[in-house]
Amino acid sequence: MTKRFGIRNLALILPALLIGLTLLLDIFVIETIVEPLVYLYIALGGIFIIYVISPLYASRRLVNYYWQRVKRNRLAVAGLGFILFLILLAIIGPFLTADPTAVSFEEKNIPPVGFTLKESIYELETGQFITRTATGDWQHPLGTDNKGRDLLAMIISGAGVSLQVGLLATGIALALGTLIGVISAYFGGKTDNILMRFTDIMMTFPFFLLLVLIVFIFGANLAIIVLVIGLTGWTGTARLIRSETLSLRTREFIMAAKALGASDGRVVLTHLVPNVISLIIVIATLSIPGVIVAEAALSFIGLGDPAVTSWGMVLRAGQQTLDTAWWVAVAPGVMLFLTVLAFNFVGDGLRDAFDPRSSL
Amino acid sequence: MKETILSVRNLKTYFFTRRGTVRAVDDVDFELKKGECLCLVGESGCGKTVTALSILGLVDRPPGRIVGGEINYDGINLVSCLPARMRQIRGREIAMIFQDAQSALNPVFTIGDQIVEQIKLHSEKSHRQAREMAIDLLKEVGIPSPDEAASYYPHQLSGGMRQRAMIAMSLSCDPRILIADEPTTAVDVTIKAQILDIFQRLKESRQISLLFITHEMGLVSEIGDRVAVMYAGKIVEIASVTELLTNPIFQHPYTSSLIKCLPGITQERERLESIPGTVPSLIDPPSGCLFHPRCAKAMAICREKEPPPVNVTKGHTVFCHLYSAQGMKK
Amino acid sequence: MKKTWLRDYIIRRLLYAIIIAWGILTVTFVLVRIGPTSPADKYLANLAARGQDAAQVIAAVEARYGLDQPIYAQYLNYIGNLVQGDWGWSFSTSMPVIELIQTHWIYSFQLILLSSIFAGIIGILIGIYSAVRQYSRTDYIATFFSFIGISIPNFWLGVMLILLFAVQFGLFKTYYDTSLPLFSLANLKQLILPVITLGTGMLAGYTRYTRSAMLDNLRKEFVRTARAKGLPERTVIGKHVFRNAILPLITIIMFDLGSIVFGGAYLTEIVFGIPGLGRISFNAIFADDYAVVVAITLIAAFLILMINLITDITYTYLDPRIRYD
Amino acid sequence: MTKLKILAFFLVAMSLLACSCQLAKEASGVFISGTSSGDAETLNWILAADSASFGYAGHTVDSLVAYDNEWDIQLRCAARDVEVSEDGLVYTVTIRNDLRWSDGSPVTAEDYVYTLENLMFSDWLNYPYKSDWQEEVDGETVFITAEVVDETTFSLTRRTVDTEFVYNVRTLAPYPKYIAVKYEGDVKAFTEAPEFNNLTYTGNLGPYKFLEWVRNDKFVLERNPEYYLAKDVGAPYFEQYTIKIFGTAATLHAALEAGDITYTGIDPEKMGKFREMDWLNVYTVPTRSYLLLAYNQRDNGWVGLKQREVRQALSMAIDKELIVEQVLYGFGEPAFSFIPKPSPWYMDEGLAKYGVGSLLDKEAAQERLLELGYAVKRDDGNIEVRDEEGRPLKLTLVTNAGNEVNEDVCHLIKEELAAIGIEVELKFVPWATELRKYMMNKIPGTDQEPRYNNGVGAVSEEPWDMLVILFNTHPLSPSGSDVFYSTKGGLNFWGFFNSQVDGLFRQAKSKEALDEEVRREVYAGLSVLMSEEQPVNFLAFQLANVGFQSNVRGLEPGINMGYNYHLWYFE
Repeated sequence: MTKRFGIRNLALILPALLIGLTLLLDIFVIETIVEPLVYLYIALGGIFIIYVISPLYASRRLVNYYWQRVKRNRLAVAGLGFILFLILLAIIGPFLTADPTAVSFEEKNIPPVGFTLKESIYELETGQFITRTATGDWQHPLGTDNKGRDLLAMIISGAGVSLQVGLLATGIALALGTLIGVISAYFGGKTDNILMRFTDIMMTFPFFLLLVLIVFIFGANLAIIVLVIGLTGWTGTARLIRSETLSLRTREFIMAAKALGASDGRVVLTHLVPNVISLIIVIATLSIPGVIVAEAALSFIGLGDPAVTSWGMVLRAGQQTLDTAWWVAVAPGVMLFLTVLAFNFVGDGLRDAFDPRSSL
Repeated sequence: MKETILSVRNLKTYFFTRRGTVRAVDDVDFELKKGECLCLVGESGCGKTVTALSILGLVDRPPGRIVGGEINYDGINLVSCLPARMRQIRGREIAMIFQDAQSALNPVFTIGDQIVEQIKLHSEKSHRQAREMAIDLLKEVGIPSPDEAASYYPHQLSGGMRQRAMIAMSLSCDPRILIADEPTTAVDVTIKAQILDIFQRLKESRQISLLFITHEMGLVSEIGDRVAVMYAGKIVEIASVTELLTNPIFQHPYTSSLIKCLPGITQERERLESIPGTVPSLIDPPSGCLFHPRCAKAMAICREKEPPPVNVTKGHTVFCHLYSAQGMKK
Repeated sequence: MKKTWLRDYIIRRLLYAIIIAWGILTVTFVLVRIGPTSPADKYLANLAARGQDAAQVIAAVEARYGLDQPIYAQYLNYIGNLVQGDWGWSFSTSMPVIELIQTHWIYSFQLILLSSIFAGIIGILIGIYSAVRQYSRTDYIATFFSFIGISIPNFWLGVMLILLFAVQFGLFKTYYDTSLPLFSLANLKQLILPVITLGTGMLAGYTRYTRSAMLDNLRKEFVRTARAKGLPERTVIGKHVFRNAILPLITIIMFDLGSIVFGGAYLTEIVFGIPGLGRISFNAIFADDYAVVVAITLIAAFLILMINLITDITYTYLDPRIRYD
Repeated sequence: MTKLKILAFFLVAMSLLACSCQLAKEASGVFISGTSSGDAETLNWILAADSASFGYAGHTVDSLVAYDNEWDIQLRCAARDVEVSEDGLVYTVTIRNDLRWSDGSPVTAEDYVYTLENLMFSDWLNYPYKSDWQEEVDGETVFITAEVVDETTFSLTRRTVDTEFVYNVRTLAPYPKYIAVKYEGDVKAFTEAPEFNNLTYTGNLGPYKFLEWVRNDKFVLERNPEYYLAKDVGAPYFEQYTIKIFGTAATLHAALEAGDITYTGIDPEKMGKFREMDWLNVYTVPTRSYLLLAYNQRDNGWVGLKQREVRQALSMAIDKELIVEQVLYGFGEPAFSFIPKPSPWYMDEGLAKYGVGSLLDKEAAQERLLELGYAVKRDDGNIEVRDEEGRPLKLTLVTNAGNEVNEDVCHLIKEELAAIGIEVELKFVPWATELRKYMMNKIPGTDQEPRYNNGVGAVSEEPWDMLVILFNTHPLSPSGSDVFYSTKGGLNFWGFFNSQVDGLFRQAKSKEALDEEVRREVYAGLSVLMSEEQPVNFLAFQLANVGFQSNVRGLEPGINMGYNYHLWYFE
């Protein structure tokens, strides 16, 4: 018991230290600004270790049991496989492919491998239109866009962006939502009332409008997009976690912990939160696709971070050239679709696995 | 000799699950006679409810299915009869009362509406007539201020009142057979007595045939004419109540233990513990007599061979090697 | 007895709605007005070609719309006008905000209404069928397609539909024609693609929600009672099970509605060129037209609150067990 | 023979008959012009700053004159061209006498003078473009004066000569005095005036009358049968003229392809596809805009850029034909002058044509940088470009995010400069950010109001070295470009200060330049000087592509294609 608390405390202190260190480095040593996202990564990584990895490790057998249940759902396994593939792609891919922003006007509108495209091009010297045939080759497996950028590289870069936004924003939203939900349920009474009214207000805000408004005002920056989605998207989580915690609050082990004189903070953080972890995991998997689509939609209407190549931006560019270079819009659309589908499959599988009622 | 109104022959209802086939009702045979009350007794999970549901064709399918046997009612075999005919029989000719009225009544409709629905389904009555009739029925089952109660939702009634409403609903089409599935389990002792009283009255006033399912031997003596004891999907003993209770010589050991643990009213709680062990798995049942692992009088043959029916006296059949020819030999 | 507590409840919720609306108004107003951009930005861009003194023109324009006053004064002024029923003047579209909203709400409304009806009816029917035939082939197919429907980004679907049905097959106009009468077949026809675009995700969602809500209730005891009464299966499912399943469904559908209005509907409006409130509000954001932004946010929030209230009230009629305190 | 004659006569008669039928064209159909750029802000055009607003209102109220594709004057509301006095100070305008407001009252010189004096020059209205009507006298900015001469004549008097002020005068359009007086002095009332916001006053002043405006959707005009210019020929020939707004360029193009709209501009990239559609007529026409690469010669740009030779070297390294070919898909021309090619003042002679031919030479560019000390020669003979401190040269190139042409040009310039060893960092920022953080400047440490040109010593908030921007200029009045290139020019954000250029601009506006020959010479000199000085690198003039449904007749493709649009008709 004490040993585990040690690990927990360490895991709590470590990210805090790291953040502090990065901040110091940021201010005094490194000249270039450290991406705000880095702080988010460290903070959320710490929370992730304390509240997801550590309890999961502590109850390996239960995890194994659930894994056996999930494994029966073939769609969920396929979805999980796809997500892992995507993560791998996002991490390793950039080292294997060209720079996604590298423009090469000599190589524009090359179709994917196996396709041939005839296009009519205006020739400057003669003032005539000439017909050019472009054939896809393995240099650009998915072809190129109208600026000659490699579509595969863009897709891989977009995978990274989508996953980052999806994971980070969901991470923030879940951390906030869980905290508010648990606190609200645990303390009840006035605290509950205030927090839930606040949740109501947040829920009443038209989410996408707010998102567009803030991104427009404060600039299209990935960190801002992540923060806004994260800071506004916790309401549903808070409610679900609250009702789950309400049923836990009166259970014996909580009573016992309180009777042993544990502080409220300790009860909340070490007893309540870990016990709603299965619910959190399900909510996480099911809300990531929404976040990914929201970011893509933002980029699609031209409010994406211009510094990164995201699927939404490729889609936006691609839909302008649908008639001349269809693959540019198809590739990110399909990837977006598959990613969302995969997360939905996994989320659904997890929910069924955690649901004691489902017999499977 | 009274006329048989319902006869169940070799009824087999199995549930096909991932883990294997559950033989919930396996080769069950009995008859229900006009105007009598047959009690189906046994521990929970031994197939009483499934038997009742099989009669009405209400076994969930999948996973359940009637795989064999006949249920003869009024000259037709309910197992193979057309769904449309079956619907006419349900509620109108054979009605059923469920164990827990709280969940058996639809929470979003008023009591009155639920009764009216059934009346209108099986008759040509107008809504108003049906409603008047529903109120009369509620009155008959002893609900105070029935016209008000008719507009109550189930959750607004007490447990006993709900059960009465349930009974009123089942009686609404004046059925020939009433199946009552543990109607008194979910209510407390005083209510229980009142409800039994209702049944008693019904039997007399309506000449209804009653299939009364219960796990309490005590109720049997109060209401039953005949009794069928079920264990693990099979009937182990059928006899008239008086025979069974007064002639303990030929009792099935299971029946004996059921009777033995018949409470003094106060010891209700210990009832189940007094039979050692639990009902066996119906997926992988023991060989021979299903009761032998728990039976104090088990013999070698019990492990090997299924006991045949033994007619110990007229109308008293026991499925036990203690009384079978083979068992006697040893 | 019921009526009184319900009335008290509604009054309490309405008061509460006003407070929330005020909060939202303030937040939105401050957000729009503290931003680094100004309505004069458009002028700046044009100035580059006409050689004007930027600062002077910005000052002039800001003075024209009263944007040169301190922000608290603008805020109080705005609130004051609002209380008197004046929603202000939209300087990016040159008409009173209220008139702007009156002209355009119908385009959003019909889109959302038709999509909801389309998705609601079909989704619920498929969901019911799927639940009744759980684990059948139809169920698997429906479940699979509902996954696809949930996962397909609707703006992408819209673009694809236009490309295929309007351009390639020429079955529809490529844009939404506002000159057609609202209640005409032609208008209905031109809404087919937008409704499919917006409705597919909703439909898939409703299918899944309905299926699981139906499954939850199909296992319940009262279903057996209904069958034991001799009711035909249609009545058992359609009346007894569905009446119970619809309760959680309503919450989810109503909740969805709120997010759809300013999420999917906006993107659908953009793709199909429908001049609904979504497009109006987003254009207003880009033009720093705070009067419109605040007004539409406010209306949207109020609508969401009203939807919640209506949900609650509907609930009390559908689920007699509910009582709000 | 006679038979033949009769036949010939008959044929001639027939054709004449056909002609006359042709003349009596009947108004029919709806002309739908599609656009994917934003909606107008207001029909109360005097308050507007966006071009869409002027465009919308312009369909209902003509200006004094219009220009055809050869820049020849086509009279509109003016009875004859604006007359300029010998000394270049007095401008006399005579308007037609058959112009009517909607209530039937005549449009008079009084209305024009009122529009200028009481509206545009007023303090309360804040007319955004008032500086078009201002001049600098003794260090003070004052308005010109307007005076009614008679019913149809008014005069404008300047105190300083501006040779190209006449082009301003020609654009003038009136507000109805009889309505405007009701709102005078109250900007709120004026802004919200229903007459102005619904264009109910326009009488016979334009070919079309306002019918309906659904915001963010469409602007609908109906035929004005009273139109002063064409009522006798039955023009205009469209029952309705609609401007339809699309959410995306993709749906806009799809609508043209599907025949849902009559006309729209076509992206150069899509020309290959659209010209093959036989139900469409596509035309390529010149435009007034040119792309340029600004060099930051202020203190927060790379110091080398202050040197003319360095700018020349950089310009030498950037292939303009490549830009035209790759970015504009061939629909453009390399630019070397601040005067756009379709301008009557454009002169090719003597221009230093950096970026094409012999002045496109990457090696020479490196050599030149080496001479200037911004490069080192390695042992193997390769030249490496360095900054003033000997580090590899790294420059920042800024443009507005979302403008694809500008972004593409930046990408291409990055490639071109990389070829001579200069690393370019691209920064694509929102338009407002570009304006405020990069273009506007002030002297650090002072509480100056940021402007585009706060003189020597002023710098922008964010440092930058190069910036790609598209300029839309008036081809007829190149002297207006002094705002960009003269020391005091209000839009000289890149900080190019050259007294010779200042002098020539002053000369172009001076009294002697009233003589067009003199002016032509001044412009020739200025063009040559600027092409040498390279205050900015003029990159390319753009060509536009437009597509019409093939049943539209009466089109005259050219830079001012719409000048006769009231005579267009459906076949």
